[in-house]
Amino acid sequence: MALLEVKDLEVYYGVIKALKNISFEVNEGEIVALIGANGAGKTTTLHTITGLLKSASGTIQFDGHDITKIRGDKIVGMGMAHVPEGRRVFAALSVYENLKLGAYTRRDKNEIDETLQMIYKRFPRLLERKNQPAGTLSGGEQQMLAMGRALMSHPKVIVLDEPSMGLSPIYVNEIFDIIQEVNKSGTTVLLVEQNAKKALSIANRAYVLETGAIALSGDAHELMNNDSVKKAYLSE
Amino acid sequence: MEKSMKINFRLNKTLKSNIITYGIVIAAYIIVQLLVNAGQVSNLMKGLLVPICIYTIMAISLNLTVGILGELSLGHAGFMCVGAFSSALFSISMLDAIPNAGIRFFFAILIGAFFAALAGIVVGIPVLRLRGDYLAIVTLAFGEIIKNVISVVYIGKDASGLHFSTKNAMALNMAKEGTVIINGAQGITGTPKNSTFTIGVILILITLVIVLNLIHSRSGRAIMSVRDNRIAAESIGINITKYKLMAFTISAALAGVAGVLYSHNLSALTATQKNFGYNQSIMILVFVVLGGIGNIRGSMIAAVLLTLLPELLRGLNTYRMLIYAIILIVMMIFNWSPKLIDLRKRYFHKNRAEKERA
Amino acid sequence: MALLEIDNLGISFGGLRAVDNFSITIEKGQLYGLIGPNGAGKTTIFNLLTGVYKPNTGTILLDGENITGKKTVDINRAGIARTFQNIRLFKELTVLDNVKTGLHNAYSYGTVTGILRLPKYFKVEKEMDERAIELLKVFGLDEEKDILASNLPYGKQRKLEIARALATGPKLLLLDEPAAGMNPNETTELMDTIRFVRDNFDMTILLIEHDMKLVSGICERLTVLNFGQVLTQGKTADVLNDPEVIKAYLGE
Amino acid sequence: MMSFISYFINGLSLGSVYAIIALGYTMVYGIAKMLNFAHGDVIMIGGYVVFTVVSTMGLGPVAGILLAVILCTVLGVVIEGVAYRPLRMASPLAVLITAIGVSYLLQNIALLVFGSNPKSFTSVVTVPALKLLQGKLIISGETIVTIISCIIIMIGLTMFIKKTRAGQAMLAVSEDKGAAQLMGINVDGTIALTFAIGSALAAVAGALLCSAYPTLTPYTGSMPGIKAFVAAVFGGIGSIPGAFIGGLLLGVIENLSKAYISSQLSDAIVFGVLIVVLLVKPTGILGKKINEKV
Amino acid sequence: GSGKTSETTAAGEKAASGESSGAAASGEGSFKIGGIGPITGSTAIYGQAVMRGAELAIEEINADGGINGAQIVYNFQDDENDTEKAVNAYNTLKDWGMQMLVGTVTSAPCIAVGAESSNDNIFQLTPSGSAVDCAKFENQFRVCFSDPNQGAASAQYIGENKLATKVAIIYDSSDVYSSGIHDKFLSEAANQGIEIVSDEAFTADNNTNFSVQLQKAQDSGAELVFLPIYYSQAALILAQAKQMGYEPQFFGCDGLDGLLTVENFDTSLAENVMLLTPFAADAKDELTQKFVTTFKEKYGETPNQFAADGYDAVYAIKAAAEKAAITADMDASAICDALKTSMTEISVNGLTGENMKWSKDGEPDKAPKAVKIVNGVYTAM
Ligand SMILES: Nc1ncnc2c1ncn2[C@@H]1O[C@H](COP(=O)(O)OP(=O)(O)OP(=O)(O)O)[C@@H](O)[C@H]1O
Ligand SMILES: Nc1ncnc2c1ncn2[C@@H]1O[C@H](COP(=O)(O)OP(=O)(O)OP(=O)(O)O)[C@@H](O)[C@H]1O
Ligand SMILES: [Mg+2]
Ligand SMILES: [Mg+2]
Repeated sequence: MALLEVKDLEVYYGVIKALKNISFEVNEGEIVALIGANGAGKTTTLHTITGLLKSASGTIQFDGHDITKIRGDKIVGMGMAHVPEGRRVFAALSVYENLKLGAYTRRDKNEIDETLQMIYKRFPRLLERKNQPAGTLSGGEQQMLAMGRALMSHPKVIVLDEPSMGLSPIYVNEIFDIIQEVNKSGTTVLLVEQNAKKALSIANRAYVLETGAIALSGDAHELMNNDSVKKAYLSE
Repeated sequence: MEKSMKINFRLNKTLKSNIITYGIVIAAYIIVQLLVNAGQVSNLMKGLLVPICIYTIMAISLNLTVGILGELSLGHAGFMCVGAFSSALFSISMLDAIPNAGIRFFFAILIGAFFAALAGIVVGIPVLRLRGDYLAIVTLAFGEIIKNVISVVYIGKDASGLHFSTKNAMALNMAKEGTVIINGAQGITGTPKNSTFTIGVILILITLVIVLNLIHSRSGRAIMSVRDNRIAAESIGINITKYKLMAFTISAALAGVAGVLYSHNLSALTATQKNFGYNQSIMILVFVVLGGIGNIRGSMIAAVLLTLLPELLRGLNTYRMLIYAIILIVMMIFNWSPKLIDLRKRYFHKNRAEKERA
Repeated sequence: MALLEIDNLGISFGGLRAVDNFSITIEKGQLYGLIGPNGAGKTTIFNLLTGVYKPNTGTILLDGENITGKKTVDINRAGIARTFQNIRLFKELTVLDNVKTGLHNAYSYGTVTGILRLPKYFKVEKEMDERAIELLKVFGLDEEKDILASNLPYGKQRKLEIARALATGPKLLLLDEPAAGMNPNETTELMDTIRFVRDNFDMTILLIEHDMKLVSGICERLTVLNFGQVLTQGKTADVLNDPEVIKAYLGE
Repeated sequence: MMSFISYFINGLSLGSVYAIIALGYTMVYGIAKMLNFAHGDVIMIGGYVVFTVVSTMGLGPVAGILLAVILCTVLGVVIEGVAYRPLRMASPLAVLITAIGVSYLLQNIALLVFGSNPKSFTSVVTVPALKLLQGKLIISGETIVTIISCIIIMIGLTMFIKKTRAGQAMLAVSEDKGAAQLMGINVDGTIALTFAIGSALAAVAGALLCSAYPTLTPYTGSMPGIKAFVAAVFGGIGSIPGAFIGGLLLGVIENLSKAYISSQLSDAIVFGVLIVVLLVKPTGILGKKINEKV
Repeated sequence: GSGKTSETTAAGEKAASGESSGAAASGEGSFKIGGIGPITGSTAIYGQAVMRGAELAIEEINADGGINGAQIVYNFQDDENDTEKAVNAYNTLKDWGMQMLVGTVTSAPCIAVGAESSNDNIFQLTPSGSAVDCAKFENQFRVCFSDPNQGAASAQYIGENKLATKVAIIYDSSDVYSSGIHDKFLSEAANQGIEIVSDEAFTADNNTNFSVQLQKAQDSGAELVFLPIYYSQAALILAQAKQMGYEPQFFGCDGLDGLLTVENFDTSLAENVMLLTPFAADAKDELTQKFVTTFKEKYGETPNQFAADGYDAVYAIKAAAEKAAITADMDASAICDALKTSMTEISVNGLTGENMKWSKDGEPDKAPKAVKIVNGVYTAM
């Protein structure tokens, strides 16, 4: 059975139907990419999965549990982390405090510390700016913090909303390396990206979202060679 | 060709909404007048007509500060207080000089608006640098200061002119035949009762014209841009201080006008917590929030309803304020709860869809 | 003739020297790129240029006029307009009104004229509407003119921000990561628009961007910033092949 | 000089009462980011509970305070759950207005239950007054207890927020509720906890307020509530030591201006000083200035 | 306590139902008397006291056969001590068909309502509106003393009895009643050879901490502290003075009445306090004792001076009505014209004075009693 399974999801903003009967699944150990144009509903999908939004109908199964009606914080406790769109770091808190909050669901001090060191190693800038209020970090630095903070929970599944946005080219590569690394160490990844090329290159499978519905799905490499995908999302 | 049609259409849309707003006021006025002439209106309701006008103007005026300028003011009743006292002082001291009540009242309105605007500038210049809750607390403080200061002011009039003191009536050192006009905490008594429903409605309409036309003008856009994003507004060359101050001052002047109506409706005027203190300021904020922040028409309706409500609950005697509080809470939740808003929207949407299908 | 001359600009935050000894000259009509690793100080330079921060050292000359340390409002009136890395629209205003707000200083009538709806009001408002729609057309936003800005999708919000900045009639336009959050197709479209603006509005443009396709596609010259200091400056192709730049910024 | 010291000390007594109320205010204000105008009325309810237990039922003051703390905590959580929670994602102004409604509600319930006549409150403090300089300077037991309680509460709250998970969760919730939820924080639970603590403090404040100024009416809490709110802003919104210092300062300024300028205008002067302070330091005495990153 | 609680609530309900039954019974044979005062809000104690005092009187009168054979229906409206709400309350009563008004309780609302009632020519007798202008118009009378009257009487009493030469004042500068007495006291004190050594105020927003005012009085060497204020603040002042170890002579007016009945009040604090008051709940006369007992039974509280004023107001109306022989079917204006004259012709033995008479300008003629609190009870002086 899939680790994360979304079935017939419908979500509204007021009267606007943002998601129309979306179904997809993410298997344990996979990297699954979700691509689509501006306003297609990618962020909405992720928000619904982690409980920031409530669905009107449909079900979401995670790790064998139905999480459709479960409170968002409990979903996180079950092992799902989310790097949100717009980064949403705690602006007044220091980088260190932000990271500590990432590990809120964990108890073991030593393990937390281990993860922290691991994150500092991957993002040396965060170590350097440990005590700076997160709100004064540069855009890219905040993106790193958001990523690091999510990793602090040592999740089973990590859900990433445009993690490469605002990062310099060198860091874009770095971040995709990190995603792959995280995935190798056992974390399943659900990835939303505008940089479809990069996303498809590291993903196992992918779904294409168009105006709130799944338009295409399949093996990532196959999709990369799909003509319509090429035309619409890869600009080739 | 097509372009200009579109522009016209847009203007028409705001125009339409404005016309509805004016229309509601005028229709309400006509209906009430007809009912009054037919003898269908109780004394209580007749007595409430002017207060309703007063609070409607207050609600519109505060909505300019809270909804359009986007700053929280908890001292709006202070401006009303300034308008009330300055105009009452004027009217009483001019009772003989200007015997025509209409002309005297006209000037009283201007005087009230002027002094309230002045207070608005005096408070606004230093204070508008502050933001959010800090501004709120300072406006609250200002309202309390005005109230506190006014209740120690003594002003008297005799042959040699006006006398002023902050100690007591005797310290005015007036000639024997002099009269005390403002007697400290005892306030002003005997202000001529010039406020009428008709004048009130005219003033509401003027207030509406000022506020609605301001919103849809160049200055109004500037004010709203400051509300939506201060930094971006600066970056496109909008003088933030100027527009904040403008909105604040206009808002204060309108509150002053409401104050004039207030003081010329009752023969006893004192500055208490109840009428000009933070309680009153907050009550007016209730109108604005309940009716919809930035929604001028909504805040007018809320002002009318909430002015009537406690009077309609009179039959409940000692329970009435309790029930009033409960109704207020329930209305707030009903109006503002995101869940209920969604539910309502979807319900209406469904209804409309079904109607269209039918 | 140089439109913008910056000499020895610098600012510190606490102990951090965010920008140091930064100098640059931009000619009229140029399309200039400012790139560099995250946290290098690019946005900070925009903030210094627009008076959001006051520099500790250095001078900024715009068209020969010294604008160092001036207020944001005055700098905009002197001729610099910008967009923001994290979009800052007037969310509760319509798309059209966002642009008309940008036209605030270009068209004028008094507050009283507005309140009393004197004939001048209608005349000027009409002119503003027309001008605003003209601008919206450039960005393909004229269809959405009556929508609230906050209801636009992300990519269109970025475009609207540019339109609003242009409305102030600047000499110099600063764009902070205009392509962030856009997919490759939208980016290509945006590149065309930026070129169009430069050509048709006689605009000088300084932009920050991490999308190399856009940078190499439209920028004529580049300055690379690293740790607050200029790493290198020059023609786009040269700069992008500089091994130092590859090492610090581009990778691979 | 002698009288100055005495005015000053009396100002401290007054200020300590403001401070203890302001601590509870700041707690809710800083975390839930809402002006809880009903806080003063929870204090009043706390006062009535203590009064009923001590003066009517004849139990000891400790029992009174304990029961008040329990009841006010429950009350706070219930108010939050029923009146504020449905408006969690709405404009903060909407919650502010609802809080006004709750304030009226509590006042009118008290009016119906306890009547309008003032009740004379028996002090819960048994610490004797401190007499200095041959009895010329008296520091009352209430003042001593209030200041000590303030300090204990201040340190306790600071430690709680700094050191505990729940405290960190509160900080996160105060910044961004959605992001806090993404950290696995139970947002509703955290806010309820904040109200619980705030209301428990209100109960203690009620007992001490009524001990220092031993009269109790349904409106006892409203003016001190507003003053304490001013004190909290004075000290810097959300800053716990700020609330303490703001409260003390407010009390001292109020008393000194009464003594040396005008007893009629002391409120105006206090508010005037507040305005001046905020103009010089727009975020209050200890408030941090967070620059918005552009 | 809990027993008291339920009784208070019950009283509220009664008042509410009393009104509705009144409406039902409003046939030809009954007089409609309205009442106005604050029964919610921070001054509710005064309004509730008057409401109950008057209610008690009306019940007695009705049980006794009414006025001129007609029963009285009574309708009391809340004004929250706000001028605007008071006018609303007045209009509500007019709609109900009020023929005579007992009210309003507090001064500023009373003045505002006076302008209306004089216009409508409705008879108005305020139990406790003490500001000068509360009896400004011909149709207005009052039961209590006017503020200047009390201010002057206090100064004279202190001067004539040589109670003190150095006097301090603590008053409520935001309150009409208090500042009214204060002002007159100041001017009269000069005539009495009294030196005002300290004159300090407080306000409604700042009425719990009196340390400064007391200390100034103490430092200035005042032998007597004049308190033209209400008893709820006085209770605090006494407690705080005690804490400071300051024990001057305290002297107050009718507002201080009620001091001894504050629930849980340590009456030893009030020992030796003097006040000029027309009413004392502890007085030994039969009328007072009966009133106090019934009131306590009915409302669970000891009545204060406001309750007595309300009670007397109703009896004064009764006397005047009987004198003028008005009937229930007369309209309000006719009743007013009749009572205007008869009020000046009656003499009433009430709780707040024996042989109370009224002058044409609406002022009562009665002697204030000076009482001193000794061993926790009022003792006449
Ligand atoms: N709060 C909201 N209220 C109303 N409509 C919304 C809201 N948020 C999103 N939408 C609409 O829902 C649709 C889906 O938006 P969503 O943010 O999920 O898209 P996305 O695929 O993440 O786009 P992007 O690439 O721009 O991030 C869009 O049409 C958007 O305008
Ligand atoms: N107000 C501030 N206080 C403290 N440090 C700041 C402040 N503003 C910026 N910084 C720091 O200055 C450095 C430069 O920031 P800036 O935003 O200019 O970077 P940038 O080059 O725009 O990066 P990015 O490409 O990630 O947006 C960063 O390290 C940032 O943390
Ligand atoms: Mg998105
Ligand atoms: Mg940047």
